[in-house]
Amino acid sequence: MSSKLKNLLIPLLAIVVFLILWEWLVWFNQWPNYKMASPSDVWPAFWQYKALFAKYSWDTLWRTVVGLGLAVVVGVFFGVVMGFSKTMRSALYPLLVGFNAIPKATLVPVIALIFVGQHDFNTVLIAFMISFFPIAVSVSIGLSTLEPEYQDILKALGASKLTIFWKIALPKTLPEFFGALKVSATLAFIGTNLMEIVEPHGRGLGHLFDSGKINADYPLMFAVLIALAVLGILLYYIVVILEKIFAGWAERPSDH
Amino acid sequence: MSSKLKNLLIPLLAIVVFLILWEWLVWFNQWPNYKMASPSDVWPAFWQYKALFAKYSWDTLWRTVVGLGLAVVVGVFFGVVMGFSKTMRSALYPLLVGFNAIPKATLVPVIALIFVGQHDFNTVLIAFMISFFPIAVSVSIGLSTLEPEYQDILKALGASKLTIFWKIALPKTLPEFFGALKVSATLAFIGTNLMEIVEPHGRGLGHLFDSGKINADYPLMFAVLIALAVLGILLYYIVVILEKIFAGWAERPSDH
Amino acid sequence: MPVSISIEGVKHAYQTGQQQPLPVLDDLNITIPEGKFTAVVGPSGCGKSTLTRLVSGLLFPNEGTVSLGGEPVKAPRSTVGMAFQNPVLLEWRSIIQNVVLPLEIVKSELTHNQRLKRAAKLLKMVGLEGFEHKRPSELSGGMRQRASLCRSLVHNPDVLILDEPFGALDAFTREDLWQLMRDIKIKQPFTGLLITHDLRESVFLADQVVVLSSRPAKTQFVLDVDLPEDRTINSLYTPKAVEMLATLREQIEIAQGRKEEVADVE
Amino acid sequence: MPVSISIEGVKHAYQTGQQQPLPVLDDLNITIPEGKFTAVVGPSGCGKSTLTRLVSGLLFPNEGTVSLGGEPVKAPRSTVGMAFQNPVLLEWRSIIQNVVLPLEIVKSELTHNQRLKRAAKLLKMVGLEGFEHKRPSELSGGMRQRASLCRSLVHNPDVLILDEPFGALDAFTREDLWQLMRDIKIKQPFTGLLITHDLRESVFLADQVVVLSSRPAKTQFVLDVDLPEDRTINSLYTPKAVEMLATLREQIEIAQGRKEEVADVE
Amino acid sequence: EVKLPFTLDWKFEGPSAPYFLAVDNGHFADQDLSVEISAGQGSLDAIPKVATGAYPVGFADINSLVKFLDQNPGAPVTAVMMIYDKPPFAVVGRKSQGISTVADLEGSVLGAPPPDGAWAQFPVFAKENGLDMSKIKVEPVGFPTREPMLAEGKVDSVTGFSFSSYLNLVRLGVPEEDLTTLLMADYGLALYGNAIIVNTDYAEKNPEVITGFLTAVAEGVKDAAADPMAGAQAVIDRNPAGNVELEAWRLKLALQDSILTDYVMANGLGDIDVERFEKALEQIAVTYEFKGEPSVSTIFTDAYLPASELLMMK
Ligand SMILES: Nc1ncnc2c1ncn2[C@@H]1O[C@H](COP(=O)(O)OP(=O)(O)OP(=O)(O)O)[C@@H](O)[C@H]1O
Ligand SMILES: Nc1ncnc2c1ncn2[C@@H]1O[C@H](COP(=O)(O)OP(=O)(O)OP(=O)(O)O)[C@@H](O)[C@H]1O
Ligand SMILES: [Mg+2]
Ligand SMILES: [Mg+2]
Repeated sequence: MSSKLKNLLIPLLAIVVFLILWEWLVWFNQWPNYKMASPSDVWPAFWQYKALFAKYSWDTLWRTVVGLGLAVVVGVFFGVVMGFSKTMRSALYPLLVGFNAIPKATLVPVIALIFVGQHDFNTVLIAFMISFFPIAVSVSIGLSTLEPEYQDILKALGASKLTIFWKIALPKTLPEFFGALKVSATLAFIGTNLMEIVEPHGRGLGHLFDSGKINADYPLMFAVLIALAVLGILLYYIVVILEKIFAGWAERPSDH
Repeated sequence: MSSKLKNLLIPLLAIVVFLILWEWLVWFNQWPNYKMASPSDVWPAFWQYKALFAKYSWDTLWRTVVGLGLAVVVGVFFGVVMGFSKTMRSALYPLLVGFNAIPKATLVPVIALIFVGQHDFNTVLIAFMISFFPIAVSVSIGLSTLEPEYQDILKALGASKLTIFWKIALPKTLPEFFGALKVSATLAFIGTNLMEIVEPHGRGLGHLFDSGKINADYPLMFAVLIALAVLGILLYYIVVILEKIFAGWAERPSDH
Repeated sequence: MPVSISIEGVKHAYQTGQQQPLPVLDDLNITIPEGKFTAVVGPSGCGKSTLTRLVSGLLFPNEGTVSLGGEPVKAPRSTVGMAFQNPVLLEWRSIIQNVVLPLEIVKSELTHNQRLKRAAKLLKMVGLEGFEHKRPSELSGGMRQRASLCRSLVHNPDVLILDEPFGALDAFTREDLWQLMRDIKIKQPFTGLLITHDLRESVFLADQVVVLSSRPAKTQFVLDVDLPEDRTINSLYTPKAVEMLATLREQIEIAQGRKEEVADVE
Repeated sequence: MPVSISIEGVKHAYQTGQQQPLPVLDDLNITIPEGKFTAVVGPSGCGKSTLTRLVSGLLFPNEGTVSLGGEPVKAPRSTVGMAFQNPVLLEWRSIIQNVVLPLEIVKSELTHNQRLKRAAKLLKMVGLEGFEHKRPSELSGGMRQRASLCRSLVHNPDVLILDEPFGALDAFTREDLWQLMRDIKIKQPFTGLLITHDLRESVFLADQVVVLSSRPAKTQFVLDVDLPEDRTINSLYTPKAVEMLATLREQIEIAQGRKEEVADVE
Repeated sequence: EVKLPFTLDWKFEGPSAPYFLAVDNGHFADQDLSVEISAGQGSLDAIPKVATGAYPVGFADINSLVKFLDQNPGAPVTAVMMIYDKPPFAVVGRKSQGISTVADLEGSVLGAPPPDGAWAQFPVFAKENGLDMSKIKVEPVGFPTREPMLAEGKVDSVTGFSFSSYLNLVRLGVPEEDLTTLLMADYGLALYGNAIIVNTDYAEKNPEVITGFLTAVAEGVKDAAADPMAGAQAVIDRNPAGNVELEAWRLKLALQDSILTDYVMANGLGDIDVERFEKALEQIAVTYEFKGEPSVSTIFTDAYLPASELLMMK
């Protein structure tokens, strides 16, 4: 009971402390809005456009989640392939790394040209492309460093590699997998917004950011950033809940 | 011997196959340069500007590496703090996730305005900000899921948490740490380029990309992207070598 | 259906890094007829666990052949049950779900409930009633070992390979389990290979005891245990058994090249 | 300098999740004078490993106190050496570097070379010469256990806690190590707590044997072993020792509430 | 009704009002067109979109088109209607920091984003006005920080689009009377600005569609000039977080500085003066090395322009 309350209170407290620090920083430096807006400026901007925030947040959120879902599927696939075969690992890793070192912002126009007008698809694609790599890496590491004693339990029964993956490797690496998922979730968000900002098509929080930019409405821009952060945190807690369900066993009792 | 040769040949082969596929894709679709340049177009562009490529690659590389170095230090710090203390974990995680869900591209102007004219510093800062999260996550997970049997070995001797971290937790999580480092390295690259493209100041591959854009020189733009990929791969192999040295033990014999 | 195990002219060496290969098994020959139980004893590090891996198909010998039921072992089979020396349990599964694991792999027409029932029954037999739904980390060392034993038995294997399955147990629990194994074997016959350091255990459970020499392991001595099938702990105190134990002890001493002490009944 | 260990009125129960707490130790009282060696025997799962964790300061009792040298244990101490039941070695270190680990933690004025030398000497004594630079995964189960024993000894601890340190070893290697422990103790005295299932081992090594009952563990019986300090394996065959073994066996039977069988010399 | 996707070079701002008005006031519908307008990410984004045929028509900087056609000879894209007779390329400075005339730029600090369109013309501007580039300290800045840097006084002037930079500065609290806008076209720059571009493959097949489109655009421009507030409102309808006054202002500036120039008022909207264009090409060559020989006819054609009375703005 008290521990559950604590779990809720601590993050809230941390956020409040952070907001106070931010407000203070802006106030102390006497920064104008266009340099950095303070939380007290941001709230009115948010309130004014609250309907838009709700609508666009949903746009951004669903496309992020779809992109992330795709990233999980493809990332796990690559991870499995690379985790089980050393050859595939040395073949694919450099390609994936090279691909990931390319800023996705520069790919946005290319994608937009190839799939003209399919805004939702393009957005999901970018969210996916930017976020699958951490998942692939973590799964491949989880598999390639899996202790042989664990594998042997099933191997001795003649189980296939796939079975070993499902029954042993995947559950064993779930904590790392979820860690990667947290990273990927934030990346997918960035991907969605990138598309919304760079290749505007009138939807999503990225678009609202752009509007703010056109009007030099700095508080609005900061409000969008905060909204993004909040959505990111929301998505994070969804991942945490999934993690509690599927990988709760891995949490070690910290101190007694 | 033959395995070493294989380790070298396989990635090369994979890259060649990839280039051929790319060339074929462009040729088959008859895509003009401004839609997608093919490798054969890219080479002349690269050759023409090879001096600039060398110079700018170095600019981009060193700033990326410095940013990454900073990310490692800060990421490990946060990871340790969150890995050892559940309270800190529930306090910091949401803040970090929120921060990471904000597209760094939108922060570039803010940073640029706060530290006016300090281009190198700004670039390094963005590279750092975009890349420290995966490291923090992986270290914190490594620590929080560390098997108690391992900790007990040193705990029973009255070793401090820090000692346990250095002697047990860090080495044990090195494979995951290096996995995160690979992800972070590519992210740091993106960060550097983001700064170079969004807040141009005439240096780095991002600037070269921009020049290509101004002159509608599409092969040059693609050449820059390839150069970024190559630098990314280079950085990746540096990480791999470090990994071989420090975490080679974790690699399990794949098949007999 | 139990099948015979035959190990013929098996040699094996471990190759690691740039070092010299470490020869472990040197021309080993063991035959276990269908439905019989063979115990292998030998000094620590001589290659007993290696032997179990060869029989289960997790490892292949450099030379010689290992066959099950006359067929050379090319890959692990689902009809083998194996309890490893280090009783690794999957941390993310409860005890009963660890035990049930082989039934998820092996084809079987049992329903989910039947599987759980079978696992629960085995757990009860080894004295783990009440711990079915605990996590492995909540068990003591000996309790884990017993859970691991249940896991090796749950799918009614034709061949059972046990690598020091009772090492972490006290004498009484151990003797209970010997009797349990004896009873199980009568109801569901299997061909057994038991690695042990306990000579009384080997004589109680096995039809044949193989003494290995120090590394690289060779067959030093083979003892046929001609005690009745339905042995009790008291059978171990019959003159015949006492004599067998003495012989084994002596042979082990010779195998290890130790100074001959007064041969005493353990 | 060896210090005394005293366990007074200790009660402990494990609390997991929403379940009922599982009482493990129930009013335990054991005193081990300075430089003496006490063996604890008891059925599997009764709470022996829990006891070692309490003494080493890795766990704190719900009730009662554990003191070392008169001082209550508040935290682990570097003057304690501990060999865990599950001999975990660090995979990324070679064997010798695993053994040397405690010397890296404990303050000591030994040079790097001296440390390695000491570790190598211990490894040689337990029969692991030539394996110093192997990885833990290249060792057999019994070899790991021996390496773990070396690790517990390398920093000359004042208090030595051994949780079934010889469980995976064959009888002869085991007896060698008993003698080794005896010799080490004479040269570098320590206060010892040994968990074991082997009654002969307890009588050979200990000055006092404590028999625990089934979970929750109570002290069932305490035996003072008045054999000479310089025991040999043959001491175990003296009538006195034989009688002690018989008493222990009988007491354990009672502790576990088993039907009384004919009390026999093991 | 013909579906005709149209891509802008930039986001939905006041100067895009004519196209939205053409939609809202039914001018496109009158031509039997259904036009969907998309925002863009700079001319270099809009041109390939049209060249690949993804969009049959677009709006982009003609100087970028010149370079694009030089790099990709034969690409099926050409300009058909000039909209910004005077390009909005400008230097905006602050009187309080000593910038009142062109000559004041010497010895001052100029903030310029390297990829900026206005900055790209600065060498020509300097040459035409005899400025010594070595006496101007150029500070590379990013787009997002350009105006704030000037507002904070970290630079004395910036290069930029007259309407964007000027307005942003006002929004940042710089008094209007403190601002000096030096429109490069008023100081010797012959360059043209943004034009409607088309995919030539499409245009050749559907000339009447293009002509109809251009007719409607001209109507839109007239509507915008007649009622800038309504124009701005049409933009805001598509850009919910926008500010009507601001966009109306931006639109007015664009109309006054770039679209409804003296030349346009006299000769009508949309066509070019070939002689001036040739001079413009020479000026482009100052900063850009042509691979081939640029020819006016591949870059601009008046073939699709509607009858000239439809283009008169009075
Ligand atoms: N971390 C834990 N959480 C919950 N219960 C535990 C935990 N550790 C041990 N137990 C329980 O406490 C009891 C005693 O465990 P302990 O490991 O002390 O037994 P033991 O005497 O060492 O047994 P063995 O001889 O089998 O090693 C067991 O019933 C076990 O299930
Ligand atoms: N994976 C491995 N790689 C290299 N050497 C190994 C490996 N596994 C075992 N060895 C070596 O092979 C020898 C025999 O090991 P094995 O585990 O078969 O012994 P064992 O008879 O089971 O011993 P114990 O009774 O101690 O368990 C040992 O010397 C060990 O060092
Ligand atoms: Mg073994
Ligand atoms: Mg125990």
